[in-house]
Amino acid sequence: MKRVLPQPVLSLVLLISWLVLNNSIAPGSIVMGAIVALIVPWITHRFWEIGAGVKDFTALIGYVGIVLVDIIQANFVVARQVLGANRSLNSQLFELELDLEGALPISILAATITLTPGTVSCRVSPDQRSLWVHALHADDAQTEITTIKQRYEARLQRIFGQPVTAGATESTSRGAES
Amino acid sequence: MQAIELLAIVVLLPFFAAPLAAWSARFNRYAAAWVAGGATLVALALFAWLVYGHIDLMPVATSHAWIEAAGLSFGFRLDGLSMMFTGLILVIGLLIVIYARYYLSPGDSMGRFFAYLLMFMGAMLGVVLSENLINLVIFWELTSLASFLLISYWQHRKEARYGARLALAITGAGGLALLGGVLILGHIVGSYELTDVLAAGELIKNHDLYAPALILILLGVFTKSAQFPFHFWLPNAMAAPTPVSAYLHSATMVKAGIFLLARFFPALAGTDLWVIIVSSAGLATFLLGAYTALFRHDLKGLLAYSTISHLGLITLLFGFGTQLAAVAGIFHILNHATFKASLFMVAGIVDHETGTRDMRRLGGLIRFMPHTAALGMIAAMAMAGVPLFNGFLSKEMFFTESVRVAGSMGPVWLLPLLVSLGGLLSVAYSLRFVHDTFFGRPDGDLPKKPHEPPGMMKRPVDLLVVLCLAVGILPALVIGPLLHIAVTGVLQTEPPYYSLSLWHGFNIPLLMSAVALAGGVALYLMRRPIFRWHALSLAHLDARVVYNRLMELLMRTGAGVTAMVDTGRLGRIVLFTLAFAFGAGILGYLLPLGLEPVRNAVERGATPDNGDWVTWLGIGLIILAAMVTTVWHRQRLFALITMSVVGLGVAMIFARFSAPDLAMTQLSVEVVTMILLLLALFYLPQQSRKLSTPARRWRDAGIATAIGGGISALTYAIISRPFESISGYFLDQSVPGGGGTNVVNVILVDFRGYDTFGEITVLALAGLGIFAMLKGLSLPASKRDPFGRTWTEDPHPLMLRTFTQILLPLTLLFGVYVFLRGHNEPGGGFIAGLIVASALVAQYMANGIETAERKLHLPIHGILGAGLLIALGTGLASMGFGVPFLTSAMAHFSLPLIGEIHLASAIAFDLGVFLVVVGSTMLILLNLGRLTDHAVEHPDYSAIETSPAPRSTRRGNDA
Amino acid sequence: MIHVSLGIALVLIVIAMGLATYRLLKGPETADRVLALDTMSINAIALLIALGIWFETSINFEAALLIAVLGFITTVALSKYLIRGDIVE
Amino acid sequence: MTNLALSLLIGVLTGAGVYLVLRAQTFPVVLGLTLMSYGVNLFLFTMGRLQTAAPAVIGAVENPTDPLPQALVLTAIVIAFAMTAFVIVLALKARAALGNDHVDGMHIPQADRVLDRKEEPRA
Amino acid sequence: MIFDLIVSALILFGAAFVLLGSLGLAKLPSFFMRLHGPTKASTLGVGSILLGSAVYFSAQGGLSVHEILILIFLFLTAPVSALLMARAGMHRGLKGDNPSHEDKRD
Amino acid sequence: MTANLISLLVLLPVALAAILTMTGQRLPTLSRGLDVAGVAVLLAVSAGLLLTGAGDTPQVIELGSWAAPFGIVWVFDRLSGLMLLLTATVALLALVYAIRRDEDQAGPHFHALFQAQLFGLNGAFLTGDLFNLFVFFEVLLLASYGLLLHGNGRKRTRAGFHYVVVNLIGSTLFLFAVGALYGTVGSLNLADITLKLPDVAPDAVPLVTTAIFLLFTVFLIKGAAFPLYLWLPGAYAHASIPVAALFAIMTKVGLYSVLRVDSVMLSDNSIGGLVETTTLIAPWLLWLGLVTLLLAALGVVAARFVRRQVAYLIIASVGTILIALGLVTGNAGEAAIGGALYYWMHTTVLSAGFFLLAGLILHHRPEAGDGIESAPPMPHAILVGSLFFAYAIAMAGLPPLTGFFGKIMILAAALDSPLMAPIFAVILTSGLIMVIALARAGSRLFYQSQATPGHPAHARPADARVALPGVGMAVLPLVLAGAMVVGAQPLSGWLAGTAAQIAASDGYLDAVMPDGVLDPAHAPGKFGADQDGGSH
Ligand code: NA
Ligand code: NA
Repeated sequence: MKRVLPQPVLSLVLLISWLVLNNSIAPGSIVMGAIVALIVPWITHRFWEIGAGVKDFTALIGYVGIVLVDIIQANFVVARQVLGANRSLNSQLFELELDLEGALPISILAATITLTPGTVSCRVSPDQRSLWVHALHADDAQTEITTIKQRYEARLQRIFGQPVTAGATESTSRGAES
Repeated sequence: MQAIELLAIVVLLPFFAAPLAAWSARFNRYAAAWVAGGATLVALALFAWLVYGHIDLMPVATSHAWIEAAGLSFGFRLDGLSMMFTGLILVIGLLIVIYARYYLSPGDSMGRFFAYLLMFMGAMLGVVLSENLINLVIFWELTSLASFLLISYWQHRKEARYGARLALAITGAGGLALLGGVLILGHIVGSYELTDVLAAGELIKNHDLYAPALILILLGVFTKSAQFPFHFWLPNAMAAPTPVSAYLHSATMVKAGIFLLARFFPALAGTDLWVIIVSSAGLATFLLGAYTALFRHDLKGLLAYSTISHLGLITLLFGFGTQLAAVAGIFHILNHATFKASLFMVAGIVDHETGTRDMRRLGGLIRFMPHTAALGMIAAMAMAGVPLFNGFLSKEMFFTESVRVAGSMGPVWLLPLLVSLGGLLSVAYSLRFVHDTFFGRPDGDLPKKPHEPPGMMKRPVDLLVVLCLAVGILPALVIGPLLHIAVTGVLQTEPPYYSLSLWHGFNIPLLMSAVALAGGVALYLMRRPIFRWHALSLAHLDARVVYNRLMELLMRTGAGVTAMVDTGRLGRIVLFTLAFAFGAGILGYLLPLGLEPVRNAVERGATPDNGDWVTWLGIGLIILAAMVTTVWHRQRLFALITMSVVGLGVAMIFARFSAPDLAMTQLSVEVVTMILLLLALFYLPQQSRKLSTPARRWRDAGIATAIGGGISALTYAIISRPFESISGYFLDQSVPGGGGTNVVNVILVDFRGYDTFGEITVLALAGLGIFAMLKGLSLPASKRDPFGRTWTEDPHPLMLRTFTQILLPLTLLFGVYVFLRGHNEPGGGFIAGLIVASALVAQYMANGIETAERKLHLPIHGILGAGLLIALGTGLASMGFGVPFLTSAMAHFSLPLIGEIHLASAIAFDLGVFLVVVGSTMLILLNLGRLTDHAVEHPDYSAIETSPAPRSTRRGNDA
Repeated sequence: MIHVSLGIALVLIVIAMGLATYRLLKGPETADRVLALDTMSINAIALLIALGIWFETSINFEAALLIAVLGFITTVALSKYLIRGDIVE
Repeated sequence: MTNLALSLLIGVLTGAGVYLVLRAQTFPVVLGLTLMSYGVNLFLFTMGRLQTAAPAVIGAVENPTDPLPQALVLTAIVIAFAMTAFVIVLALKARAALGNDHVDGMHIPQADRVLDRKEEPRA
Repeated sequence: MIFDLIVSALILFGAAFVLLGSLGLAKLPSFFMRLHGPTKASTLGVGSILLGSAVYFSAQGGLSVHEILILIFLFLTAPVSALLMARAGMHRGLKGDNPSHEDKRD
Repeated sequence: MTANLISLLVLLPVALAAILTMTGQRLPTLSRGLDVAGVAVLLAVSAGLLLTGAGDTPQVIELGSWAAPFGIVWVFDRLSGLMLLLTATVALLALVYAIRRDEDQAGPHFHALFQAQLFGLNGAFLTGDLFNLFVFFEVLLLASYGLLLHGNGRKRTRAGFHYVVVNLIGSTLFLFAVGALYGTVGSLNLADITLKLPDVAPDAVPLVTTAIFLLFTVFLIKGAAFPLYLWLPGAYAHASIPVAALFAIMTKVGLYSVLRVDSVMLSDNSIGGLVETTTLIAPWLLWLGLVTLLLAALGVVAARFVRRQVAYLIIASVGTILIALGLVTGNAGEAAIGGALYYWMHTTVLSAGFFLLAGLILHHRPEAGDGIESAPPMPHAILVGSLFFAYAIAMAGLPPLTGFFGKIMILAAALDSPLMAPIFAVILTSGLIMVIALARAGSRLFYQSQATPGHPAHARPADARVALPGVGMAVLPLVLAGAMVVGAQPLSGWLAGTAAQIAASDGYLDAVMPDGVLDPAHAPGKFGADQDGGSH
């Protein structure tokens, strides 16, 4: 089974992608999509080293929802900042200690940071212990760090079944949103 | 076969014998001589038999077409003239072979010598026996080549090399002129056969092209026969071994020019032009040669100039243009051949036995070699024109003729006077030859102790000297019949009456002879002051100086012009190429103008414009990006980025104007190109230096503007015209004939699949070529970035690694999608190939080459080869059905669930395309990427080749 | 209505293109230029899609998708060059 | 107007390519060749005349554009890519062999004459 | 009609954000600040236009969802691109703060 | 059968190239064998086709079964057959030499590139389509780039870069030219364009002529006419020897294209009824030929080493051929083409051989290489010197070898030309200059044994026991030249027939476009418009 279908989830994603790409759920498309969904992982699975490791799917869905909302919100914030007087922006680069572990979780966190509020992740330290973040406007770096850790890192720890450390002190916010 | 066709054998025999001689010398030192002698003897016998059989039929000719288009035939002719010359060549040749057998020293290669000599003999026979004019020129040039080899026989001697090249240059030039002349002559007559040419004398002489033909032919004659001002090669040719000098440079080759005068006498002679050119050249040569001969200290030098003088004499005779003069000329040819060959051989014996030919060192040899001395004296008296020797007779005829024609050439006394002066000089140098060598006081320290040579070395001379005497005493009996036949051959009619008797009574010619003899003796007796005067004045005049200057000029011109044009610089090459193309384009445009009013493309405006301001702005943006790339190209990375904008813009234009396939191709090629250039840039300076001057940059900008403007104009003129093409067919046939709705793709894989096949070969070849180039290449890599900072040593960014893992399968899926739909929708093998390749390359960028290699392990060469073979195989499969290469087939299937499936074999072809694209792109990029393995770190590389200003590390130096 | 809004949208996108071009030329950092190029390719996607609606054709959809994929790869390559020089180590 | 603009663009691309090809270092020359190929590809493309929203896909539109130049350009693009790849690697090779990236390798006549005979591998 | 409205809104919204991203790119005073515009606003803007397109073509008849794929691609790649460019900026030694403030201090 | 054999001439090399790509690295002996066998087959097939008269009427193969002008066609006639034969001949010489001297081992993929080169060449010679000609120019060029750079060397690399850049510019020009022709005439097929030229609208006439002039510029770049030949001396002189020898055919591709396009498209045609085409290009060719020949002769003088001298001799032959192709008046044109073809055969085979000989000199004179200077004597100096002498004679156009005969045929054809005087002057003078230069070179190389420090003259006897691998390939061309001289009558007759075939373009047009210009709407589809797309 492992040989024929090394990555079942990926295969499923690919099949769906195929159908989306073809705008079609005709039998022909499904057959073709299935073939492709079987063959492609067979070529690419050796590259797959991140592992899946998602433990809490409901948390994942919730996370996606939050992020989507944040993205839209953040964009309006950024819009105001861009259109406004840029001189007043207090822009800064700061380092964020990571409690999260693993390539995929860290990457997702970094991506989230970039897509949401006025922050961009700039560099994951080689030891994967810290993340450099740039904020377009932040009065105080520590506040930003806390927000990120509580809002995203903690959730990601939960999704990937890691001991939650970041948001432990701020149980209120967790409660408010779940 | 008719017997006369055997004439060709006479000519070819020496040529066949030549390699045999060279080869035989490996076994026995003298075998080559035997071969040469044997071949000559056989040729002589054969020729004698032929003459015997055809004596009453002459002239007879035989001819086989060789290159009809050029009028060339392999044809030979037997008449009096050719008979006389053939006899001369073979008889003297035989004697020379015998003589040379003894002459050459143990260090000399016999094989080469006789091989060359035989080649020369054959060439000479070819010249005199040719019926076809071009055939004649072929052999004529061969005599020059053989002579080159013979003169340079002692190649370690500088003067031999010089003499050989000099002779080749002069006689070669003459030969080419002769070729030109002969071609024109044949053109006038309408035939290159001598029979026709000789019969067309009047036609030729009245033709417009007579003068150029005559001048070109005479150039050949004068160079070969060492006529002034081309005489100077002959003395230098004396660097050859003496047998060669005797044979080529007195008896035969130099007579080839004279032969030609005789040969063309009926066709060309008699006009004013002929008389003026030929006789003045002859007279000048006659006098100059005689004068110079007197002052040569080298025996062979003296003989060489004497030969020049006598050749001048004969030329002068032919120059008179009268039939009797021609008779005298022919007679003197025979006489000169006998006495001059004898004298050369005598000089050779002296050289051979004493080790020197310098008359200032020689003397009194009569005591050591009386026999040789006697031979020398007899031959010298013949040369001086002493009665009872053959030279006297022809000289008397010469004097007679000069008196006869004197009236028509300047004052009546002038020609006889000059002619007598020449005679006088020849008496003086003949006397010097004999006296300085055999009489007087012997110089004490000759290199060798002189004695008589081996007998066989003298036999040939004996024979010739006897002939000199026999002809001199009993001319009518000994030479009369031969001369008659020869003269008939020259004139091509029965000759006029002439007398061969010794005594014609007291007359002006006799007086001239007496004056010449007495004056010559007197001159020799008072030689010392004259020699001193000569040494101070004219001795420094040397025609070689002119030649050397000319050669130097040629070398300098050659080197100069070549260096001027071919500088080996790319800028020059490109400039010439572009300028030529521009000129050609403009010329092409201007040529038809004036033939028809050309409507101005701008006025047309009839074509509906389908643009909008978005497009115009987009185009403006691309123009801007292109300009920026150009202007700021020295910041290489920046230029790369702006060029990427250009690429993106071009893709957008394709998309905008209904070319989705092109847009996709352009996009994917763009990114692959960018990666490629980045990979390369790592090993190159990050900035270009400012190497050209402002003037040069303005010039280049001007050229660029002109060419760009031209292209713009051309484009606009074309696309604002209405137009009809063959494309309707493709639209009609795409579905029924090609089985696909995406016409572009159907064209690519079916209608013009063969183009595509060539194109993937190009791609594969690029991969192979790059692979080959990169093999073993090591390059200093820059340790610093464009701003002088050292690159980071960070590992591969985590986020990149993670996300490319997710993107890879998606991108591959997209590639498959693009490939599969290609035949019906925009897409296809190319684009899919490039997409897949770039997705894979992204893995390499994200994970590093080592990791990626380990994981992917692509058999790239295999993919490439398989792709080519699949494409080829698809095409070949059709040939199995008896239809041409690449004929596509289609099939319809109806499968349950899936429904209609329409397959065209062209899809298999497209698969080949896909694989080749993937294979070669990966091959190129990965091999370039792997370069780092071999990279030699060059710590100061940036510092050397880029000039980052110190402040530029701060900010903004790349703008 | 769609045509009106599309027209406005096209204007906006074209202005966006122009602003990206400005940054591309202005720099001052090479990183700025890379960013500008990246932005341009995103804008190009917007342009293609918008034009696709305008002309009622999805023929250029694949081209837009391709820009998304390849624009990313271009940015990766350029950034990696700025960071490490050797983009395929 | 569009025709004119495109003609201008093609001319600019070609001219820019020409200017760069005349530079003295390998990299700009390669850039120039690439720009020239953009120019000529567009030229070839426009030879089929310009049509909007008329892709040569059967059944998509009434009057499809001329597909042949597109096929030609596609071939030309790929060939130009192959050539660019080759020439840039060659530029690297030249840089390795000659020690600099000048198109003439800094051309020193005396050195060249020595090179003429010294560089050949002996059999 | 309702589709027209949705499509128009999506397109206008998207185009506005596309412009906004580029405006940020052009206007903001330092590299790190400029990074924010395109990576967020432009991505969102394109996403909105893509949705508009999906709605439009679906309304024309036949489901059109393949635009989603571009969207996914963009959202997957934009953060990576941003990180890499930021990394390049850090390597270059660029400051994360607002240079306008320096002017004030000077 | 004939069609399959013709197809084989193109497809065998590419199949072998693909196979050799895979075998080349691991199985060197097999690769050599395959390569040689492939070339031998090409030689045999092309010779066989010509001998059996396959090209006496042009044979047309419609690739993909699409008729001209819609599909691409191969046209095999005497001219293309002759080119294929010459290609195979030169290839065999070069290949055997390379193998004998192990030069194929100097870098990877020699044999694959070699076959690819033949694929490109044969494809270019056979095609009847201008864009396809472009594609095959690219194929043969890329293969030639690979071959040119085969092995290493600083000057080779530099020359290679120049060669590549110039050819890329040439390729760009080619596309401009073909594009402009398509944009005005609306076709790519040579015959179709020919038939459509008279109907070009008057206002398009200057555009068409511009396109034609650009097209010929491209051909002349490849053909190496003045002032476009500057890429050649460096490239040829610095390529490895067998590659330089193979390149003897390269300039001929350009000249072939000139001849083919000129004779089909521009003979007795008119553009839009306004421009007479016969004299549109030819007179320029004549003048270019004259200048090229003269400058090349001076280049022969200036050359400091033998390979460069041979390169200039090749340019000189280009000049000579161009002069011949420029003679279009009356019957002279046909005679000139006949002469040009004879000269063409001569110069292709002999310049290849001369390069091989230069290789022997280069590799066996450790002190001087092929520099035209004195050095201690080389082994087999007499043999090599004699060969040099023979090549010099042949290339300078002296009898009794082929150069002379080709030249007199051309000169004879020029007799009717109003430009007879300059033609004669240039051809004869340049011949003389080349004789002088070659005599000087030969004299220095072989006669002037030099004492160098540590090497007194003749200290190293010209050892005849040293092996001289590959010498046979330097002898063979001379043997062929001899055969061409002895067999000049039948050969020149055949070439006259070929010239007549070339001059009578109707035969070509009829073969490619039997029905004349087709209306696309009524053109037959594949297999008689098989609307259902059934399989076969
Ligand atoms: Na003396
Ligand atoms: Na020597």
